[in-house]
Amino acid sequence: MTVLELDNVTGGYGETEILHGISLKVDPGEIVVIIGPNGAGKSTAMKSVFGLLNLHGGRVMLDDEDITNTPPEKVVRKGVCYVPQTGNIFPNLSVHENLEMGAYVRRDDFSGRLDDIYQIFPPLVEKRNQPAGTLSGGQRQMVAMGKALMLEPKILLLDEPSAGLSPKYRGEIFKVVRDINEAGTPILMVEQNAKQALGIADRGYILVDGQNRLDDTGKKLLANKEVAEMFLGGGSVPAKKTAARKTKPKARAKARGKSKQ
Amino acid sequence: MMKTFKQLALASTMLAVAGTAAFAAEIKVGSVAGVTGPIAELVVPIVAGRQLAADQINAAGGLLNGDTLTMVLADSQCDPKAGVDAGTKVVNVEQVVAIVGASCSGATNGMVQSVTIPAGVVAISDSATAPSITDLDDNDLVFRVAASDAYQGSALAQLAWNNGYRTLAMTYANDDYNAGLAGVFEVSFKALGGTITANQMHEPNKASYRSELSTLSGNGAEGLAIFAYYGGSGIAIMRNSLEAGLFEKFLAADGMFDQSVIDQIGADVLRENIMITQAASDYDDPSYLAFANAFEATGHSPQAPYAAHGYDATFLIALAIEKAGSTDRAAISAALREVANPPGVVIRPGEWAKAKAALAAGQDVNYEGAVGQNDFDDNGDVTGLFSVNVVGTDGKWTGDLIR
Amino acid sequence: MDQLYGYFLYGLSLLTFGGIYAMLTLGLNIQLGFTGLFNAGIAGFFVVGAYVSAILSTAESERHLGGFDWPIPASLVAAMLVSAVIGWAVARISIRLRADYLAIATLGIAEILRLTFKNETDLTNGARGVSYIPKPYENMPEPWNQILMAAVVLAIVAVLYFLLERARKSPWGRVMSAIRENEGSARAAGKDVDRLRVQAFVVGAAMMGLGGGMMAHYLKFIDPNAADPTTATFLVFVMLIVGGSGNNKGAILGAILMWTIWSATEIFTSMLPGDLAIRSAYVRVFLIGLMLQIMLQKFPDGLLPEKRLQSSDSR
Amino acid sequence: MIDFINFYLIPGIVLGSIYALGAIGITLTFGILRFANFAHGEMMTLGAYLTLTMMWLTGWHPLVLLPVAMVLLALVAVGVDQVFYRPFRNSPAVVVVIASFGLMLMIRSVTQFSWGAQLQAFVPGIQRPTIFFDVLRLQPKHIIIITSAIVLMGIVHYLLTHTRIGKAMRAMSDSPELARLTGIDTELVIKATWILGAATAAAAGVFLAFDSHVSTMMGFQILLPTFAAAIVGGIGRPYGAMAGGLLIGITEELSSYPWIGDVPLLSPGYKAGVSFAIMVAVLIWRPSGLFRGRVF
Repeated sequence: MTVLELDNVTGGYGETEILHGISLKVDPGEIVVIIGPNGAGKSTAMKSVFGLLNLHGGRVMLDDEDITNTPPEKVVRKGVCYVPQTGNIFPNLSVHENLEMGAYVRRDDFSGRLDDIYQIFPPLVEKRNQPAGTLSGGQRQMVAMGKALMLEPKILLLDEPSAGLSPKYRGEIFKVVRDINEAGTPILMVEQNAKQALGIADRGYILVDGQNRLDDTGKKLLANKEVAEMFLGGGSVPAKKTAARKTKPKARAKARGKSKQ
Repeated sequence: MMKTFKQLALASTMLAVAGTAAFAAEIKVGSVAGVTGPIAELVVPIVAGRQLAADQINAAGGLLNGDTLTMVLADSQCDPKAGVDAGTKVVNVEQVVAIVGASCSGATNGMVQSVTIPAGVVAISDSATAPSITDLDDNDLVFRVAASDAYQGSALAQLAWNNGYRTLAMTYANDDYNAGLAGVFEVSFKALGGTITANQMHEPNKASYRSELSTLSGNGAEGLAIFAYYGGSGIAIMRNSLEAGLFEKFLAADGMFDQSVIDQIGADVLRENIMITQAASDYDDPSYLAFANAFEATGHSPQAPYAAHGYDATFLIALAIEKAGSTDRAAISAALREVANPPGVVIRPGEWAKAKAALAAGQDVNYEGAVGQNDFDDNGDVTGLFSVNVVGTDGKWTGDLIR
Repeated sequence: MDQLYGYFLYGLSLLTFGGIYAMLTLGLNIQLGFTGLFNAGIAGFFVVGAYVSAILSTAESERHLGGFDWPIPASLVAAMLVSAVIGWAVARISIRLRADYLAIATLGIAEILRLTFKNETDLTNGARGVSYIPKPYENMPEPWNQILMAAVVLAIVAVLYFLLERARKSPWGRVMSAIRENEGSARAAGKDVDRLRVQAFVVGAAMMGLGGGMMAHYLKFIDPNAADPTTATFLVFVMLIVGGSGNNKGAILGAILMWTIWSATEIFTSMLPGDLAIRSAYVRVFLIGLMLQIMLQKFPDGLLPEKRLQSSDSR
Repeated sequence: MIDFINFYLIPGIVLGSIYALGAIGITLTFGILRFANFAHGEMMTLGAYLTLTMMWLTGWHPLVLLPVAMVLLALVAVGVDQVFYRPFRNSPAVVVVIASFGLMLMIRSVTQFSWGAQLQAFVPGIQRPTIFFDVLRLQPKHIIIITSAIVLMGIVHYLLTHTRIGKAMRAMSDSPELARLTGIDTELVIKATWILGAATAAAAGVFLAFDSHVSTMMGFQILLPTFAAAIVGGIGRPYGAMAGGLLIGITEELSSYPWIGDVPLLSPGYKAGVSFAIMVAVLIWRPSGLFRGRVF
């Protein structure tokens, strides 16, 4: 049985099409990583699960339930949690309040889960009453993940969790991701740090220009020559050019804006 | 069902009445007033005063050959843009023969300079008091029954002096009416030998005036002269002064003259402590009483500022139309001074039938209105009478004419 | 016959008022429609233009600064220049603010400007206003004076329209709409976004100053009440939104149409008897508010929607 | 010195409390619905008139009727939101602001039509101050206004920090996008925002009327200083709005204090300009407000 499946999804923001037919799936207990050059539609693919863009075609399935174009607040209630790359915490709320907000849709007593989260992320304990916006980048990422985990989701979506972090924190985050997964939560993750990400991934997908290019197990992809050329050593220049040529100006601008962040 | 039927019946009757009315000739006079805008609360009784005159005239035989006098309301918003627009509408679309209004001096200035003077339509303002209207180059087309601030300012100064005030503080709202009045008052009071300890402009419509008043209260002034509309800032200033114990005695002009001042501040506090000049209502004068009784019956207070002026302005225009014997705009403007000034049979408010008869007999008439004699000078201004008003035992304003 | 002639003259007045408002809406269109600058301080530039042109063109008066006796065209140019300079100063300090913040800042600045003209009595005669402002062709016989007045106003609007259409289709205009559509990409493309925005703001302010000056000449009288935010700022917004933000023809249409509605509805409400006529003045304002709501909900792009130069999505 | 406290500082605090209550609603709508609500002033006015009408009917003290007025006004606000703001949830701020302007005109004309343009007062007559320690003059109504305002702000604080919906409101003010992703029912939060905004607006209107009088333009006349308070405090920061309100209220009064010599520092004609000047200065040099609100 598959937890989450994208079946030939096309779509984008408004009329601009960014995804030209993406298919991927996540099985129970897996860590699945999406990598690809800038503007390939990695984050967009993830957002398509969450009803954040217009899907022109294809289906999104969660546990055999069709959730295509379901608005985000409903997707959450179905047990999917998404941690965006930026703006993933409420900066003016305290750490503790952020975690409480993560459990907003829960009506039961979640104090036990709060304790669990503080155990997964011990640095948050002493910061619990501090506004989350005053924390360091790594700690914010912990708050964001902790907040998402409050729901004990069926699947966790992470958008570049290591972006902008120092190498030390980056390692820590990947470790936490694995810990979370080992505790039973399947994870779908977009990453720029292809090497580290594929290192912990069960399987990986490589997207280029809004389409599937390659998919295989993490290990095999790491060993793949093309992948190594594109992401592990060399630049991403050729892919970027193709992306730039085919997408419309707006999408290009978006892609550029993103790369600057 | 029955109810609907009755409504239908009523509506059709009304239609029928309207139908007949349309056949009888209708003479339109523009009624331009600041219905919306900063002095909205003052305008309601003024418009009612104008309407009362028209209603009385129509009830007593109408104009000329039984024609109906219709007042066409237009909103000048106290804004010269709206004043010009309102003037344009009543002059061109409604084809009025003359205009009563506009309310504020600014809107009046715009309306007469841009529209009515070029169009040759006579306008009588019932509440524009700015001295700048006096010296307009108006081909004798702009009149007003409200006395220029120049008169009232000096009347109030004289009154203060006669009542033993030697040092006063003063404050005025920064608008066209009050700023003008305050300026005249200051000069006149100083000329009499009085001292103004402090003179402070204020911005109307603020929530509190305590800090301004505190500044004014230094230097031992005997009282405070307030130049403001009662609604804009006048009541708030009196309330703040009394509550803070800064001033106990007040002098004010007719922008403050309203029953709501007494109602809101309290008669006991104000008795002996306030004097307000108001443009001319000698409460014993038969002209005033004739107006006051009729106006009270319509549910308005006859003491409301400029309501009597609205009545007089409308009545004067009607007399001028009757005198001119036609609806020709130029003839009306030419007749206006004749019906307002002596000599002639004295006509008082409500005496339309008498006036009509006298004019039909070829006699001269002289309107002695609710606000005084209403004799126009060369500039189309009236000297105006002023009354001094204090709070009476009945908790209402009582006035005496200043001679 | 008199009645028809009356309608004709009233029509001219609608065109004149509408045309003057069109100068304001065209100015706002450059700022809001083309560049996305939410300037809520139209009244401020209006009042500056009105007073500058009034004071420069009037004869000497003991009530206010004056006696320059400039010809009307010269004083209007001065009104535009002074408005532009003030617009430049305002833009310099506030152009980086986004949408709502810019709106509130400019609204506050406009009120400060209005208070200045109201309080500096020696210069402006304060609340009592400036009289005897010359009006173009006022000495011509009726109806020629009014026809020519309307013609002058409409001619200016036509010239502005022509220039703005040229500007809109020029590279400058394309960059402007690019900034509005996507500031990030415009910046990335190496455009000095802030400078271009300041330019748009200044040009718009100059046109608003021209509108204010024209209004002063038309009314022959100006006082601070004429710059009341309701009729000098918000009404202009309503006009532009109804006409079609981003479309110059729409801006002109909106101004003339909305002024006509604003003005002509009263002809009907004043037919009501007595107290109802007074109360209906409030109803009129209610209906205008309601109409704005309906326009916004049903025709958000206005009567003449913007013709976009680039194919791109609004969000 | 004592004059300074009696005639400048205390009025400043009273005025500031009223601004602060008004600014809470402005800052919440600005933060959560992301637009400057120009109709907020008319809501304050409507609150005062509703209270006045109930006073005519019952003869009770305005303070007793205030909770009822809050409920009524909250109903009005939620209804208005459904009809006039909901269609614009995804529209640019400019459009919503203009819609709120249209609404301002509509509510004002309804008020003028229903109650007339005449000035009204809650309690006729004047209230002499109570004198403390021989010099400190305090009017009972001012004590009532200041303490009620403090109590209300305390309640607002409690709601925002200790209730699920209050925290959700702050969360949505921080980041509406993330709030959606978190599963927060945004429509419910929006309703709560209108309710809280309307309740505080009713209080501001009633206190303003209690201090002076009821008029159809009263709310609009304090709208811009209230905006200034919200901005100075930092958008989306209810505590900032409270502090900003006090700051604006006090500075307005103090600007005409004779700091140098015995003439007012600034002509009171410019008093209204003071709050705008502070606001513009804050916008330009510290756009996040003195209390670090959100900038977008």
